[in-house]
Amino acid sequence: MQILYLTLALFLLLNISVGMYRIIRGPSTADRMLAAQLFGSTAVAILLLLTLATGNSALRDVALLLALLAAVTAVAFVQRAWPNRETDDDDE
Amino acid sequence: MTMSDYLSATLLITGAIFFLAGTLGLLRFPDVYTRLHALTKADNVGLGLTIAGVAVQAESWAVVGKLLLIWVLVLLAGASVAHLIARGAQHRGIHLWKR
Amino acid sequence: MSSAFLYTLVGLGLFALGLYALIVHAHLLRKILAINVMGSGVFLVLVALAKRTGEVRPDPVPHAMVITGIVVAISATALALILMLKLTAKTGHARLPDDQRESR
Amino acid sequence: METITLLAWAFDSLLGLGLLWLAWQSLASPDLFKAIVLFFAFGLLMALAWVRLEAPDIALAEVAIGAGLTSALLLAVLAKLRATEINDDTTEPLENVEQTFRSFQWFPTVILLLVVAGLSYTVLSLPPYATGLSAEINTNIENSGVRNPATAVLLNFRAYDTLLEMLVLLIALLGVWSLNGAVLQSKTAPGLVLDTLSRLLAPMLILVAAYLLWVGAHASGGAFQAGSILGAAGVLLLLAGWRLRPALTALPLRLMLVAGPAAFIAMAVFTMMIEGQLLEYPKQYAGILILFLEIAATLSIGTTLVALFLGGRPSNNFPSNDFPSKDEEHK
Repeated sequence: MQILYLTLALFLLLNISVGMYRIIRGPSTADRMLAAQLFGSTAVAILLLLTLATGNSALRDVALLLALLAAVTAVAFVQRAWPNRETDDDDE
Repeated sequence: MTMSDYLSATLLITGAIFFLAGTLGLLRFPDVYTRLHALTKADNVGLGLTIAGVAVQAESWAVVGKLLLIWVLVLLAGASVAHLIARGAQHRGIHLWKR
Repeated sequence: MSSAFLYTLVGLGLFALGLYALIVHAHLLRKILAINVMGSGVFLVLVALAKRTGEVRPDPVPHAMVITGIVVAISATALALILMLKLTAKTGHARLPDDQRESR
Repeated sequence: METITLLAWAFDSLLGLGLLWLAWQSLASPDLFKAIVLFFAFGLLMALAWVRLEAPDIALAEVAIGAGLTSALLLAVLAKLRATEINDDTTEPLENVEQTFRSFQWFPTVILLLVVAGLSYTVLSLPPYATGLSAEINTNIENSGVRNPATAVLLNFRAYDTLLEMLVLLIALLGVWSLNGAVLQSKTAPGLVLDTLSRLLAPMLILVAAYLLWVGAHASGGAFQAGSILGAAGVLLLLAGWRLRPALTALPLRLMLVAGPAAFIAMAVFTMMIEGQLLEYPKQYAGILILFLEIAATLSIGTTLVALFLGGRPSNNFPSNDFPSKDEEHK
């Protein structure tokens, strides 16, 4: 089971790495924020898997905290930093 | 491996597949709304399945409660943030993708 | 190579990247980000070196230092950011005024 | 067993490469917003790195600060910066930033190579096994009043460090206040969803802060983590449009800010008189005295972080507005 937990954690980390493309690429600021948000929930899953793999229950508290706080940055973005004129070049 | 190990492994692997689906959606979908849709839903289900898989292995009910709390919080935050971003995008005149 | 040394090297790399960015960028917000990356590198080196205890739990003294370091780093960052805003309000640019480079 | 080592090694390598790559991209990015989002992602990966290095205490602090506060602060400042910066031709052209960063500049590169070479040599010549102070801590931890070694170091063995750290936080805030101005106001009205979210999350954050403060005595957690979470709760409320009642921003706010340092100094004087040593607690009361200090420190750290996010002295700059004021969360 240890092997499964670590494999899945590695897989999710790979998922995050691939998702970075969207932060780099954009095109809109919302897309970047969205991708960063994905990192948050995937990191929660990785932390829970590592909790199982290492047996250190303190990691569960880290996951809980991340779940609570992942929203704060997104809220800061929506409330403050989102430019009013967004370049609408959403074509792929 | 016991019965609960198999159950847990199945749930965890299914969860990881949902995460993969979310990431694929993030990369391949054409506009911010569809990406939002793919990501928020797939990831929340993926995390829910992962949490279910972890909860099967939990040593006490208190731990199950904490895991459930984590999921509820992520659902709450994810849904709210998705709404805020979608509304903001619409407000700023980002167009919906049309074929 | 043990994971402690792997993370030590990553920490060194982060420190070097941050230092480079601190030198070449003129924009103050970038400089602040660079200092934060450098700080993360230093923290990583400290904690990675604390893990050289073998099988027993790592040395907690660097851990405690890094915990306070993270909190102090954000307060210093906040002060730096406000200073930058003040400077921008005065001069209109988020750059140090004695920056002589023509091209930037 | 072999597979597990291999997997762990692959995880660590991928994480390390991801960290370096994110830092590189963040520092080279021509778009400041992108740089900040990448820095946020960098913070998340740092939290995973702390977990891999068996430092859950630091992971908690990193998540609370990196995910909650730093990027929120950076984003708020960026918005303010865009409003004040003059966008004429002399401003740094966007395309040049990446070019500057990527193009070869011999002077910084040489310095950098020297620094890296020196540091790598030093680090790699260190002995592969070193126990540091863990042995001393293990023998003395029974007398410290807590069972979490990190908390024991912070609040007992090296409590004078923590005392000075509290003063550093206070001085940073005084610096921000002395600059006088630039309060980072909310741009848009919060709306129903954000309002509800803040109402649900803020009490949860306060509860988790209290939990970590309590649990810090024997497991991961403690005053700095709890204080950072309180700070994040306050920032969330500020972003959602909540404001302190003006009556509370004058004296009560300042009392909150100095509670931590004051408690530490009072404790230092007290222990000097009782035990003859700075911050050396009487053994049978160590646990309760540490808890008292931690509560004061948590409240002060949380309040200071929120005040830093505000970026200006609230009593001078706050017009009364329509949002109902809510005070508990800022304490």
